[in-house]
Amino acid sequence: MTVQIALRHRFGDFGLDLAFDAPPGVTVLFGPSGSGKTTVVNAVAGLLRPDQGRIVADGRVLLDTAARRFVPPHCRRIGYIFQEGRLFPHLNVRQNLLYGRWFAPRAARRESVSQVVDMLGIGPLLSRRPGALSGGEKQRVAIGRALLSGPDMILADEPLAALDEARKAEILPYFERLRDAVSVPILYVSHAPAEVARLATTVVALKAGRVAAVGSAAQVLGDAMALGTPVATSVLRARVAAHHADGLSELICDAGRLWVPCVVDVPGALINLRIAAQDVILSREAPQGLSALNILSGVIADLSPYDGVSVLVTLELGDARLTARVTRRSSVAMELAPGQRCHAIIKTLTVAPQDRGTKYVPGDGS
Amino acid sequence: MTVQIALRHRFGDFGLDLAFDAPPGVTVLFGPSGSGKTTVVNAVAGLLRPDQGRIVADGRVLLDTAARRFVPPHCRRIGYIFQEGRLFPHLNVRQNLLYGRWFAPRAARRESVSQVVDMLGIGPLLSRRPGALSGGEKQRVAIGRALLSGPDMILADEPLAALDEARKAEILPYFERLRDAVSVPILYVSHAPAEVARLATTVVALKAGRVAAVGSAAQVLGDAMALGTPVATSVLRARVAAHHADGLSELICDAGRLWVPCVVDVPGALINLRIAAQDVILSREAPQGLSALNILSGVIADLSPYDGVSVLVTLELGDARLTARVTRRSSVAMELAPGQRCHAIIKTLTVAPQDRGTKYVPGDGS
Amino acid sequence: MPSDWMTWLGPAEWQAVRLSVRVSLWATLASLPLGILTAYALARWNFWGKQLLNGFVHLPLILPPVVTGYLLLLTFGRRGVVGQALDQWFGIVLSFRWTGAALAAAIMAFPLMVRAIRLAIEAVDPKLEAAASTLGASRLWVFATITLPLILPGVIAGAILAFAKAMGEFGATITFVSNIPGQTQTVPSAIYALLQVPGGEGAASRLVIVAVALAMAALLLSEFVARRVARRVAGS
Amino acid sequence: MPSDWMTWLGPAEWQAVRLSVRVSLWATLASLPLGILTAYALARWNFWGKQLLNGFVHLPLILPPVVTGYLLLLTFGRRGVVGQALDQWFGIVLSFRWTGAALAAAIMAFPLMVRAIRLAIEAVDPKLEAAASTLGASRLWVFATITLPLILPGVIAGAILAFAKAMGEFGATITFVSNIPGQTQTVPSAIYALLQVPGGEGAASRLVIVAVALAMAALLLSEFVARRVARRVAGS
Amino acid sequence: GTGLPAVGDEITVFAAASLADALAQVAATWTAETGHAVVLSHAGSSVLARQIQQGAPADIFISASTGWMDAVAASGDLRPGARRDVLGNTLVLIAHGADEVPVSIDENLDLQAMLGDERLAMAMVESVPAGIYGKAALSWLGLWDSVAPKVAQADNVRAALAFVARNEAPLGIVYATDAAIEADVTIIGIFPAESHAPITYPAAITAQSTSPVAGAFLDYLTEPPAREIWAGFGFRALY
Ligand SMILES: Nc1ncnc2c1ncn2[C@@H]1O[C@H](COP(=O)(O)OP(=O)(O)OP(=O)(O)O)[C@@H](O)[C@H]1O
Ligand SMILES: Nc1ncnc2c1ncn2[C@@H]1O[C@H](COP(=O)(O)OP(=O)(O)OP(=O)(O)O)[C@@H](O)[C@H]1O
Ligand code: MOO
Ligand SMILES: [Mg+2]
Ligand SMILES: [Mg+2]
Repeated sequence: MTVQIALRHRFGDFGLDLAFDAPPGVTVLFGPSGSGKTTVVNAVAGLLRPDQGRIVADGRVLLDTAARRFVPPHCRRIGYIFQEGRLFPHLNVRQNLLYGRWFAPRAARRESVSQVVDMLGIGPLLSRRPGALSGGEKQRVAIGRALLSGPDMILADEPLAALDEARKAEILPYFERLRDAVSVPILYVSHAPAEVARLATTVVALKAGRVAAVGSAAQVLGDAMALGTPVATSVLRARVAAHHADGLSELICDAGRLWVPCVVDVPGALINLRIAAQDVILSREAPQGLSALNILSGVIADLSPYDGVSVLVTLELGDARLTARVTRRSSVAMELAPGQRCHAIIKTLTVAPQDRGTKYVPGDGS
Repeated sequence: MTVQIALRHRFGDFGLDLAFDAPPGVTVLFGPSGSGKTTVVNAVAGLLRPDQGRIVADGRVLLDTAARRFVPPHCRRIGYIFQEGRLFPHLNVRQNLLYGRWFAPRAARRESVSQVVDMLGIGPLLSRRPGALSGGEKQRVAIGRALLSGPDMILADEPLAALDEARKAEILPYFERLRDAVSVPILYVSHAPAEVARLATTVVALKAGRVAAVGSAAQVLGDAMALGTPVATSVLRARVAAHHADGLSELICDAGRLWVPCVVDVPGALINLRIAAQDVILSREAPQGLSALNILSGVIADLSPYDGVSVLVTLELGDARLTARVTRRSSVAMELAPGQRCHAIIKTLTVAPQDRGTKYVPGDGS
Repeated sequence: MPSDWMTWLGPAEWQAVRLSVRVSLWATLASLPLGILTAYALARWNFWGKQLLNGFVHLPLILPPVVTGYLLLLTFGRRGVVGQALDQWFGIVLSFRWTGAALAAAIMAFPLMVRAIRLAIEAVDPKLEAAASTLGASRLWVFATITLPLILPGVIAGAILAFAKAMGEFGATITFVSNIPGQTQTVPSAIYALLQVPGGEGAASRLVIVAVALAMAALLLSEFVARRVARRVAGS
Repeated sequence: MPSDWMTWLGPAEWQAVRLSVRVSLWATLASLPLGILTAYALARWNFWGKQLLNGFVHLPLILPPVVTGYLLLLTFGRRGVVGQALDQWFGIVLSFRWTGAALAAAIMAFPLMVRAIRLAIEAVDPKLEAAASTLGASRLWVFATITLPLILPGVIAGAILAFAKAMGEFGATITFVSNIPGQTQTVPSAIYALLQVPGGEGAASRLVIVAVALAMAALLLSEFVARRVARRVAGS
Repeated sequence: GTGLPAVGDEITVFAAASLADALAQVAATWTAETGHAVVLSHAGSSVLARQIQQGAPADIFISASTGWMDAVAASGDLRPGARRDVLGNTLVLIAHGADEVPVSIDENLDLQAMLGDERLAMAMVESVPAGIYGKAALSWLGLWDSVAPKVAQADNVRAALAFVARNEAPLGIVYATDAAIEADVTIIGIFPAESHAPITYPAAITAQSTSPVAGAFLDYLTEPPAREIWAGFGFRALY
């Protein structure tokens, strides 16, 4: 299911003017605070009627200001996880969780309540009221409420921001499963590059109400400047070759063989691997006897200053590109230059666990 | 200024029962969702009257249930950044920012409004009302409001959770400055290990309402199990030796010389370096020709399984300890064992920029 | 003791007390749905003539009760436009019946009820209602499951205000349905009658005490219920 | 036209209109601070006798107005306990003066005012008040800078309700301060007097129209102000 | 004042509401003759009586019932010797309609049958003077027990009259003065004077009055110009 979104809206000084397609899978809205992410999500949910706009989900016109068409929110069958929780204060946690279920057709009730409750760790809270919950607990209940409403599309506005790492690590695979197994399209707002790389089928980078970049996680996250964030990252696309007994999975990418901690996908699946530029070590000679299992060899395609201290070195590994960030001092000492062959050392565990993206639906637009 | 905190409080099933001292500097409350962090902060602010407790700040008894003493919140001179913003809806951003100033003695108005506004990037929002702000904008205004009230102590409950990386990177140094230059004691709730390592003078890890661990960032973050988070980290204490022209700073620690992107501290200062276990590569032989500048040599003190895939290897480097996380496969291939000498390779840029802790006040309790 | 207590008021006065309670209860309960609807419309909808409706609702508050009673007589009396229609089509007669007393009380209490409920509705965060709509609840369901429970303390406050007002209503009632013992003689009419004769203060004050006790009991009950509801919402 | 319009009511009736407006305005404004205080105490404090106070505030609503007026006469009349004291110590005479009419109107309107304001106070999130206190604001400052602005729509609603009620108040006023033209003859009393005489309905209905027009104007004004305040809070 | 030039003294008269328009005319002629202004305050007799007992600034009280005047006298709030009965009234049976057939009011009157299922409008029979007189008259005629369940009691005579005028009730018992003015009712019978206590309106000067002209006004109420006005409104002048 593809969602086509075109919006134009004005809030005082702030103007939103954008159009993009969200292909099946997870479309991450990425961008600095105040760039319009929540505004877009609200328009898709039907909570904001933009000045002008057209939103079509899988051929169904949800909004068309030109044709004066507007499908009210309760007919859109969405599960919206709000940036600020919005739990119903008069209902206890269980009633909050089940609220959307009353209205969902029986066929749409695919998630089991107990499974979602377990995943979110909110079992002991079921009979409490939202007023008696901690910030993170509220957010988890809000996630559960949206997931249990049996939605055709999920809108998640920074759902994990209030949660600790351990909890994030438990919930992220769930979104992956929704994306892959259940194939519910997801519009996901996030500031965290790790989440983006892991989940995103498509990334839409917003800046001041406009689309600054759109593409696969590989394309957008690699272009640090488009994001206005100081994180340079590469995304390699790899195919799962085999799972080994010691807990490692063997992946094949254009540049060669990679070992990562066990991924959940079946052999043959295509997955995304996010590798932060600062996690790559370069070596002129083939290194020996290191604990790092992943050593890829390639040719330096580009060398560009990144900040005062470091340079970005882009290696061509077959069709793929991998960016490394090294100090200027090393770059000089190693006499790095375009055209040179070079070895990239990537710690096996550096791509684990948050950054192993798992399979995404073939046929995406990127 | 040291704050002594001892609390006992019951909320239905949840019981808080803890005592710790927050020495001068930043005391980070760290722990999973629902572990009692906000409850502690509310008690210090005077918004919660615990069943039993005693809170003494710099000799001033703020609370003593045994002696029936309770200083009301408005006399405590605190700046509280709430987990959920709590902006005043009827006041515009400027009025919200200046609210605490009305009540602050003239001498306490040390922060300049324009400086805080600039740092938070909220200049264009000054005449708006909170209802017309995005989630991150609200949070930034909330931070500004607390800072501008000229407090004697800051309570910050996940102040940066809603912000993007770029914005976090701008605001964190400000908290450091408050800690170091202005020396306002700060009680800081955070889930993010990077923030913790960078800011913390002392870390108090909470678990189910009790103190699971307390100590310096080095001690607490190194002990992954105490935190119940899957992040194993070492913190090395190092002294700034020199700043070099290529933007690198030279640090001396027990284990040898380290190069990191320029730190702000003057030569001679002691700083914390947080190094994630998964960012350390081990090598039996001394590695050659790598882009990584930091190679420390030590003896394996301990080797323990971490999860199905990896083991934690603890190296003794003089008096310091550094933990590396390597795959079981590598550990077997390299025949790692306690007592063996080993080289640790740390990328220069891995400890930058978020994880370079800067100087902390001498004489802290750790 | 019980017989003492029973004979403290005469049978005619007990009858008035019973009737007052019945009239006030009916006046309150029967007008509550319309009160909620009106309050909701005034709080949340924009429509032509909204201020007209608002003004109309407030009329009984502004007019001297006698005038309201007289207008009721003109409209709902047996020869009145509405009164005739009600009689012919539904066989409902209001004039000189306790039902008419209830109508008068309901109309006099209506502005108080609507104001209270409206204030409560305006205090509900529309973001919660929006959240419910994204979860699939239609407008009506949102109202029934989110708005209504959240305004419950306001509704209770409004209802009790209306009940208290109905218990004290006199001018419009007596002008519309007169004072027929057992039919339309409510406590205030009885008190009024007693106060008209020299030396009637003693009997009147006994009735006053009973009326006050009843209304206070209702008030305390409503406070109690409203507080429980509010505590539930705040999260114990 | 203007003279037409002026002579549509006689001078005695104009006098009643002026007096009613003055009485209602004073009744509303003078009781507002006490109304806010009472509402705040009932909404936020816990003290012994709270339910007693609550009941007492509601009394004028429950009692037939004649009874309230009679009690006022007994208390604040020239021979009443309080009335005598006020006269001796402060030279304030309420009985049979417009000030007495204002007192009667204020007391009759008080429960409506308090209920409306109280509901508004209960809707203010105590977390905002707590936030203000951490910023150094004492209880009083929190009230003045946070609570009061947030309840302003409720205060306006309460005040206008009180004003409307004061404009329509009759029973207690005529019983307490009688019906003296130029002194205590408010519009409702004048209407009553007119309705007592055969053929007085014409003049009475003209007065009704003026009273309604005035109260409606106040109502519209208050709606407008309350909406502007509410919009400010929601964020334009 | 009421807009008239305040050349002389001003007196305040508390008077039963049913006297309102007649008394207004009497006061106006007196003012024209003497230059003294009159302030009239109309309410129910009971209300006025209590107010005078509480020190109301009235110079003269005109009550619709002797009972309330007695009560005020008993509490010492009247100037001794300054009381007289000024007016009398007649009690009549009225029916809705412009020209209904008169009936003779005696013990054979089948009031119950005339009412059928409908109501007889009266003022409150235990408390409001017109109602008290009416009940006494019906009792004297032996009709009370049969019609009692059908009586709709209004809080004053005017409201009872309105019920009949609106045809809410087909019949009613009111004063002749009220019935005379209402076009939609017909007087179909007059109750015999002996069937009830005499209907009198006593007037008196209050104890606290200091007005030098109160006595003059009290006298004026029974003088020819006033008597003419009273008669015009249907009252019986008593002196
Ligand atoms: N008013 C209350 N009534 C009952 N339980 C409460 C109340 N407030 C908090 N709790 C419970 O107390 C525990 C601690 O809450 P607290 O808000 O301190 O957690 P926290 O550490 O701040 O979590 P988070 O990171 O999710 O904000 C939670 O389990 C919460 O459910
Ligand atoms: N009701 C409103 N009136 C005026 N301006 C508004 C309104 N709502 C949002 N804005 C402005 O629109 C811009 C986009 O807001 P939006 O909430 O979409 O940002 P966002 O990308 O979600 O930011 P964040 O990450 O901080 O939540 C912001 O500058 C905000 O100030
Ligand atoms: O004027 Mo009266 O006191 O209603 O009979
Ligand atoms: Mg947002
Ligand atoms: Mg918290």
